[in-house]
Amino acid sequence: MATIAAAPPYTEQKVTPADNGVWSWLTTVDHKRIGALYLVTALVFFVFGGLEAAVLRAQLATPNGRVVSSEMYSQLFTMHGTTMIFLAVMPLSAAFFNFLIPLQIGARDVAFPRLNAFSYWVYLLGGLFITFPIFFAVAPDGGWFGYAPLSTKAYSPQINMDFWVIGLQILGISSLAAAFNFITTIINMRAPGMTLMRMPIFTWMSFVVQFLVALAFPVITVALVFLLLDRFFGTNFYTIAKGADPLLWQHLFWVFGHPEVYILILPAFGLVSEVLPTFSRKPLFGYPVMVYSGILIGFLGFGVWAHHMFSVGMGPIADAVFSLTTMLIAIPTGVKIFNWIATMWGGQIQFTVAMKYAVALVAMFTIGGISGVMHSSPPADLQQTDTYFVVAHFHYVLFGGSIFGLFAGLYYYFPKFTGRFLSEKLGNWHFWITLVSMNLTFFPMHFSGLLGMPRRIYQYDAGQGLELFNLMSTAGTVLLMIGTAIGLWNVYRSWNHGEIASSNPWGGATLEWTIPSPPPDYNFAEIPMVKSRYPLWNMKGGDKLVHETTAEEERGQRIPTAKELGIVMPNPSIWPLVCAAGIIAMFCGLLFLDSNPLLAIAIMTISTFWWVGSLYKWLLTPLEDHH
Amino acid sequence: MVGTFRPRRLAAFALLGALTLGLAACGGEYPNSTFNHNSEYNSAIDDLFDKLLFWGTLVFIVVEVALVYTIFRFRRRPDGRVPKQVHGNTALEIAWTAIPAVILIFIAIPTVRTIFKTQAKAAPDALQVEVIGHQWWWEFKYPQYGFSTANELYLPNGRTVNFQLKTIDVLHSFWIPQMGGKRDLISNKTNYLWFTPNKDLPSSAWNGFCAEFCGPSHANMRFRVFTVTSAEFSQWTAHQQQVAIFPAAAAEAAPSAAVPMVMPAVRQVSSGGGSVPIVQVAAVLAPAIDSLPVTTKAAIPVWTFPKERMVKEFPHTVPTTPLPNTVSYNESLLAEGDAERGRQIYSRSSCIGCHAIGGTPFNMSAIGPNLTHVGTRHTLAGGLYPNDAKHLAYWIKSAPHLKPGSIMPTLGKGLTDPVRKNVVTVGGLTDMEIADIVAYLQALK
Amino acid sequence: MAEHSQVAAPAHDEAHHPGWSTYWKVAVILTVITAVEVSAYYIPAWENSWVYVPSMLIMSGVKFYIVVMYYMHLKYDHKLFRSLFTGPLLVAMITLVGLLFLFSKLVVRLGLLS
Amino acid sequence: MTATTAPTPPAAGDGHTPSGGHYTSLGLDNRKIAIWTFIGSECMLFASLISTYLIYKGRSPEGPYPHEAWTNPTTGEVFKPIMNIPITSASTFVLLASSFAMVLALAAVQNKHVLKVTTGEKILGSSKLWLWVTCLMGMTFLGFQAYEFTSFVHEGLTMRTNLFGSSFFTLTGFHGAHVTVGVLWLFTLLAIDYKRGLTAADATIVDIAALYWHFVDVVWIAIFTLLYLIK
Ligand code: HEA
Ligand code: HEA
Ligand code: CUA
Ligand SMILES: [Cu+2]
Repeated sequence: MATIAAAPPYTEQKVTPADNGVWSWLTTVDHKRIGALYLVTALVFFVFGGLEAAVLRAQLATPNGRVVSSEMYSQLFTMHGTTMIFLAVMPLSAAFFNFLIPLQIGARDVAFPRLNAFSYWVYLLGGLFITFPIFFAVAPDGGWFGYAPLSTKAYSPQINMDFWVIGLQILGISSLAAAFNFITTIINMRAPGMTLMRMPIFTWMSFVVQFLVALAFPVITVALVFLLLDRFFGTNFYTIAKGADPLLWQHLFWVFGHPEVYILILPAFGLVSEVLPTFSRKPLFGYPVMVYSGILIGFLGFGVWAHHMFSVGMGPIADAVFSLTTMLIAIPTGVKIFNWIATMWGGQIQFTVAMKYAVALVAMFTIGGISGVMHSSPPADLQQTDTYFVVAHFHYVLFGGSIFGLFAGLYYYFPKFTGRFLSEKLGNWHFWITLVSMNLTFFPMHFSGLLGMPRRIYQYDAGQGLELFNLMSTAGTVLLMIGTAIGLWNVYRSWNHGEIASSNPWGGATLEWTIPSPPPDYNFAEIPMVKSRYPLWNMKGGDKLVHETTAEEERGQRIPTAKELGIVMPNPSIWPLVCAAGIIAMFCGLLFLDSNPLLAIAIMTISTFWWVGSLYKWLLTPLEDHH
Repeated sequence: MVGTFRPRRLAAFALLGALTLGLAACGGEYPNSTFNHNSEYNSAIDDLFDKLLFWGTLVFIVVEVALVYTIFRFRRRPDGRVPKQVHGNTALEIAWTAIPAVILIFIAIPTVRTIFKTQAKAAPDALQVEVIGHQWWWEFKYPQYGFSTANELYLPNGRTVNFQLKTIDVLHSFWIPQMGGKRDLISNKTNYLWFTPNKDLPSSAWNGFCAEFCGPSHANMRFRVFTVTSAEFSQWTAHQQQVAIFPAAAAEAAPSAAVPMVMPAVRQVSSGGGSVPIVQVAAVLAPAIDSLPVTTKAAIPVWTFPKERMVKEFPHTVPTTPLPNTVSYNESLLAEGDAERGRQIYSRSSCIGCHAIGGTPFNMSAIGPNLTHVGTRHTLAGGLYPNDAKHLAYWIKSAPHLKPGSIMPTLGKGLTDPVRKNVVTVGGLTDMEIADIVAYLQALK
Repeated sequence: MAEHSQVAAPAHDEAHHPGWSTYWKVAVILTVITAVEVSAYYIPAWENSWVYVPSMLIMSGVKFYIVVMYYMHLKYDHKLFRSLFTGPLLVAMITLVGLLFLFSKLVVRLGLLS
Repeated sequence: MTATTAPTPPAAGDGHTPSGGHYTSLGLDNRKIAIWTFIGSECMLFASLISTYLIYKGRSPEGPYPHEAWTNPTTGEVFKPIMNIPITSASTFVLLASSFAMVLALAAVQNKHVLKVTTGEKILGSSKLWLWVTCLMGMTFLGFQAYEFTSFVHEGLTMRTNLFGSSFFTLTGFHGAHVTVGVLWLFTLLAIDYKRGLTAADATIVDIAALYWHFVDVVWIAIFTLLYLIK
């Protein structure tokens, strides 16, 4: 038992967090609270994107559907894609980055707590900015990758695409700021003894993702700046009449776009790699290989972008090269899949909902991955691209991959987030309904695609042999709504009424399980000394692997406050929010540039002073009181 | 976990149901399937796809079986002993790095082969077809025969056809699922695509689609493909080459009053949603004018793919899109439509600003489809509707209502154009005038 | 990178920086190279020969290297910073070259090189 | 292998130290790691901008062009080559020199505690002086750029004229914007220096500004060669 870090003395009961007023949330710089904000906001946007999808499916349920107009349909699928990717999945991952990374590396907060808050506020305001237009039927309508020249003023003179260009620009700021923050945090804030090769695998995958963000987002920023200048200032980057090359946009977008898809999946991979070992009672199989394959996937991810462009006529050589690099990625990903199975092999598998979602990811992502490899073969892809086969592919990897992984993480870490369990009973309904209906929704899309259904069509004719598949997909969506609704109800209900959880309810092995649930604002009363990859596990054999704490044994003792422990915590600050608001205001000014230049310039100058001013205020106030 | 029992049981049934449904679905009739070997191009693709499918299925089975076996075999037993703490196994990990690599080689080699095979230069004697994408219809030019048609493509079986793909506005993608893979139409660039409809095909009809999102009517940018015997093909081309067989076609010149009306029509087009920069219009104007050799009425008999065969053997190529209830047209007038009157109305209407009719004075613009033989086509509006009097009438009365975002403006007097948001007054057409124009266009064989 | 995390934490990270003695030399070298570059632009014999482009690229590459190594004291700083810079720089370079190939811009350059 | 040292507090008085235990794994300053990550990300930004310029180079159907004269076929108007090498060479020298001043400024701050005797040492040791010099040179560079832009506009090249115009003004404009930010940053440091005097403890904040400044310089080295000198 000696080597097992039994529940340390200070983990022994909960005191309700001191200040919970609205102001405390607006000014918070606590990574755990910011994580919670990310989680809730992203779930709301997920529902929103899902409802948009539900309308899409309603329209496609029957041939020549008449639920929405063609214009509205374009806005719906554009916003569905944009919302799900930039406002739902990325921020859901961010919720886990924020909440988990400092806990897993044994730190008291991220490197730049206020920058962290800033990222969130920019995301929230940017998300609202890009979402509101749909209520006035002026939402972006050029598809989530807004191909030029359709997205230029010549062919989209209305305001719709302005919201998209500006909105993505804003969201980029948030992601980049977060990336610099987390890279610094992971490099420099690890507890003593937490060598890189002792870092929990989720932190590792997040680490890779932050580099992908830092390197991929500048490229789309540039592409968007060009489009923005074209639309507002009459430059010619995508002006066909001036000899522009529309492929410039496509290349720049996908140089960002493909790393982006790994930005979406790697955090989910990381979470699953945490869940599987805990519930199999075995360490992750081949930890080093899991790390290296993650890095490799990230690196290769920058060399495959043109596989989204096999149909544009790049010529046989380029097609061949990008085809091969794309296929290569199957290898490191495969290693992950097999290592996960090997992790479970010979274990003592306990099927909690979290575990079920993790296992389901392995099963479902493989399907999406294999259809991906089918895409990677250009001649075959020429029959698949821009059909529902692609839609099937990316929903298997995105829903069956990213979303399943994030749900696994949610069920696994919810007790740590809130100190309460999610209901396993509701969770099982949530899981099984989602699993079934997800397949019912997306599997038929393989057929409809290969049987000749292009994507992004608001109506298809009868008698084309597509009725049944589309009906199945729509039926599946209805079930998905019910399933997801159950899941969300579970989250809502359990947040305050769930069963009380102890500091280490699942018998996890890593640092976050050594501290109370929910953790005190300072996380660790004393910075732990890390001696192994699984500090809480006794893997030298013996009758007990880990000391699973229970709520009972932790009842009745109190947790010291930061003051008592003499720990200085950063002061709350409103400036990140003020600064973020100023930046959004500045961008809003652009919208009026055509209709009312003077007003636009006025707004932009004022808000520039606004945010620069608050930035100075923020930087010149010390983070914490001196001692 | 009692709570889990019911949902799991339910799920099992549901999954089974879904699967059987899926299988059942595979029995049906699929007119746009990508799996048929109707051209050497699609044979190459499909052979490749079969390989992908084989290896993919293999991987799928291996992974899923391994996974399912593991989770059942190693369920937590009541006597929860601590399992053996294994950290990894180099040999194994090398194995499952290497095996996928090998599989990928089996995929990569035929892939690269097929890439270079299908993207080689087309045979020099190939039939040349210039495909020009417009929002939202297809212009097909046969440079070797010197005529231009729209939305209906005729190909001789057994002869290689080489498509030169261009667009005058946004990106589109040219796709005939039954014939092979798609190729995008890229602004400021010409793309190529070639294949050979199988020699032994009976002359038949297929569907084609636009596969790159190109605006509100992307879904409606379809076309028809007729692969016919070379004899039929030469009949068709011979007829298409001559100007429309219409009494007194070449006769009186268009009243010059019409000309100023043309320009507003064109300007109108160049602004607003999904429009064509005038520069590019000019670019395509030139060929359209002189490309039609004016043969006098040594009437070569009309030949088109027989309508009844479409209806009987290829029903899926007959569009069934319902008419919107937002426009109404007094269909009883259609019976009284008079072609000659129609021709006169046409000649002073803004139609001539966008459409060309070979052998008539108003044979200029190529903003809209060439109407020389419009009477012989089976579909209209990018293959969205059958080309009969009724649909034609509705179309002329208000194209944008039938085809969202349509660049062809509303012409029905008093209607509001949904794209340009203006009420049609001057130059607007009454139902009767429309009936006449319909009669005229129908007569253009 | 694993070994970096072994480093015990000193009070602050000021690895010794080069001083005036190196700085002025660097400044001179940079000025000279730039002078050469500009003059090369005006020497037709050079400007028209195939050497021109490669020589220009090499010279600016050297300048780039010197500034980063000495002025940005990457040479004297923690190894971590080197990887933080060179890694992304590498990706950026590869992407740039890849794009130039895809837009068939590089065939020209290669022609000049050979 | 575990870290043997107890957590140690970093240099006091900076607004951004890791909160809580003040332990850092590498004993490096967070802000310095952050600025290097930022610079890495900037590499990608300028790589995309430069690629675009090179991709569009020589693609404009109508001029004016950077290195060749162009006659407008319709108007017969003649446009001379746009690039003005002498002026730009001058501004390039200025920017390089500013980097030199910047390192001296940093050195000055780092050696605040060292006592200076000779005037030479006093001059070299004056952080205010060298910060000022850097600032002024940066502003001179911006002045050159402003002149360049206006003269180009007079010669008939705006960012609306053609592909060359769009990509040129955007790329160099982006760089100019970076220089402007740098100048503001330096002024902020000067303000601090005048307010409470920069001490050796502030070395890091100056170092960070310096790193940014040098990076902007490095980017210009690439731009100068690729845009101006290579035809
Ligand atoms: C989470 C996001 C995600 C992930 C992880 C992936 C993963 C992959 N994707 Fe996917 N992809 C998308 C999201 C994603 N994709 C999206 C959103 C689009 C559409 C964008 C749009 O057009 O809107 C897209 C489109 C897309 C295309 C373009 C299709 C087209 O438009 O024509 C291609 C083409 O190559 C492709 C390939 C791949 C490949 C090879 C992988 C690989 O990484 C998969 C690797 C995994 C496996 C292969 C399974 C496990 C491996 C084994 C079990 C080992 C053995 C396997 C073999 C030997 C085959 N994807
Ligand atoms: C992570 C990303 C993600 C996720 C999770 C999803 C989820 C879903 N997507 Fe998504 N989809 C994309 C990313 C994603 N999609 C992208 C990138 C595109 C391309 C866009 C483009 O072409 O530009 C796309 C396109 C796309 C299309 C193609 C549109 C077209 O080409 O015409 C379709 C069509 O069926 C579709 C359907 C769905 C469905 C049914 C879901 C379901 O899984 C949604 C399930 C969730 C819900 C249903 C929400 C739950 C709702 C509630 C809880 C409300 C409860 C209230 C009540 C019950 C009343 N998506
Ligand atoms: Cu044309 Cu889609
Ligand atoms: Cu991709």
